[in-house]
Amino acid sequence: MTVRIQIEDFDVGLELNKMRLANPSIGAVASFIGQVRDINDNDMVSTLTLEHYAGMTEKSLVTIEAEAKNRWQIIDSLIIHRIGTLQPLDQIVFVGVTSSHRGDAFKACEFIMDFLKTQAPFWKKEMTNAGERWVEAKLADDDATARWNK
Amino acid sequence: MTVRIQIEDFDVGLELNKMRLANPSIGAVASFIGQVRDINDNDMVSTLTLEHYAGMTEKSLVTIEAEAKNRWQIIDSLIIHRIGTLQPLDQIVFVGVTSSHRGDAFKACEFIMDFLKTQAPFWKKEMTNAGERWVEAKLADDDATARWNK
Amino acid sequence: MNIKILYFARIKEAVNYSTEEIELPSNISTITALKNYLSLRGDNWANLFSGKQVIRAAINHELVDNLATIKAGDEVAFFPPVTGG
Amino acid sequence: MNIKILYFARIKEAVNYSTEEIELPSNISTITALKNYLSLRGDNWANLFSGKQVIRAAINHELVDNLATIKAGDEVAFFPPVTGG
Repeated sequence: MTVRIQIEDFDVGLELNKMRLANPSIGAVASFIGQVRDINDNDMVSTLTLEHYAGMTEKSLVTIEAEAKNRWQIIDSLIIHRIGTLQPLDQIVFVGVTSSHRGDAFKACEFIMDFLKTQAPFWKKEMTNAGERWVEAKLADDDATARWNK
Repeated sequence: MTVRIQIEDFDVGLELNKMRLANPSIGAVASFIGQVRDINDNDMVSTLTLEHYAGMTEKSLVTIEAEAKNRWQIIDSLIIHRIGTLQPLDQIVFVGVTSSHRGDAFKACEFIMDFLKTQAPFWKKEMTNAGERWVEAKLADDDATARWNK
Repeated sequence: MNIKILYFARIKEAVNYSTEEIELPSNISTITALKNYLSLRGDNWANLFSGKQVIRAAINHELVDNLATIKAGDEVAFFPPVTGG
Repeated sequence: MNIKILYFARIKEAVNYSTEEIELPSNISTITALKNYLSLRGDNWANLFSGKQVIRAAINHELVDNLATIKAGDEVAFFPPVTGG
């Protein structure tokens, strides 16, 4: 149950190895990497800048991890989210979940990503060939969050 | 759309980096690692030996990947499965899926794992403190496969 | 009462403020009342809080709705729908 | 007709065979008929194919059911439910 907000890049191989070797009852590791795409809404993206609400971000992500742990049998989870200015192919976010069983690991990992997308206070501004603009929130992300309602 | 059956271990960080950097329209990478647990059915596991049906294994995994690509918008997928004798904490299987969007990547990755579990011809024999025994197939895995029926 | 207000992203740019501490009149005790109070500052503020665009509010790092109560010493934040991940 | 038969895992151990090529009588043309034919080899074979345990069959690397037709040159495989991953 760890949250890291950082400017620097992260090493997914290193993080996954640390997570999976932490406990011999781990049988399953589900993980997700989000990265900057070169094209968004049909325009070429040159940079993406991430702003966040320090303090609230960490609190909201810890709450999401706790809810995932409450719903599924997971052993540990890790969320890393970058802030600052990124370029296409740069990593933005990593979510890793360990569990004895794959179903729990997969569900918890997707749950954390869906809630991170709609609850954690990050905002993206992109510089494109059509100018600088704030990325708009997507209804599809609200729908993805809503389907987890018990 | 790659399948590798091998005795050697694999480097998840390397594989994920290659996959995510292959195409700048990739925004999402979902992945799964399965590893040997120290305890199965209440007995301590010392080794796990994987046998497979060479030829049919590759064919069945390629078919599963093709079906995933048919159902979701994915850019690429990679399945690595080890054979031979492994120990607790050893990696058994890796599945990685790249896509523009996370929902497709998550679903395709979990779909591939669920079908691999019930369709690909691998068999596990474990050496435990209670003796050597073949691992029994689980009904829960059949259920996990069945829920994908359209 | 004294509160702190934070603005983020598009909203920070619209009002050209990121953080302020203000002394609120005692009758301003909900998010709605605070939005109406801030709208008196000028057209850009009034336009921002007119309801035409979705604005989220948080009190002390928790998402809240418009009826939430503000207390002395609270940290209130206004921001657009989030777009992380 | 001539076919190849492969046995895996628990089944390979039960019959003590991993691969064989055999000449089938012309009336043996389905998986069920092949199982019955092999059961004549002795108790361990009869017991294996008695239906008490689940046995999967494949022809030329494709999972098939008991009614599937066997042709000359086919590679038939018998194995327990799979447990990879």
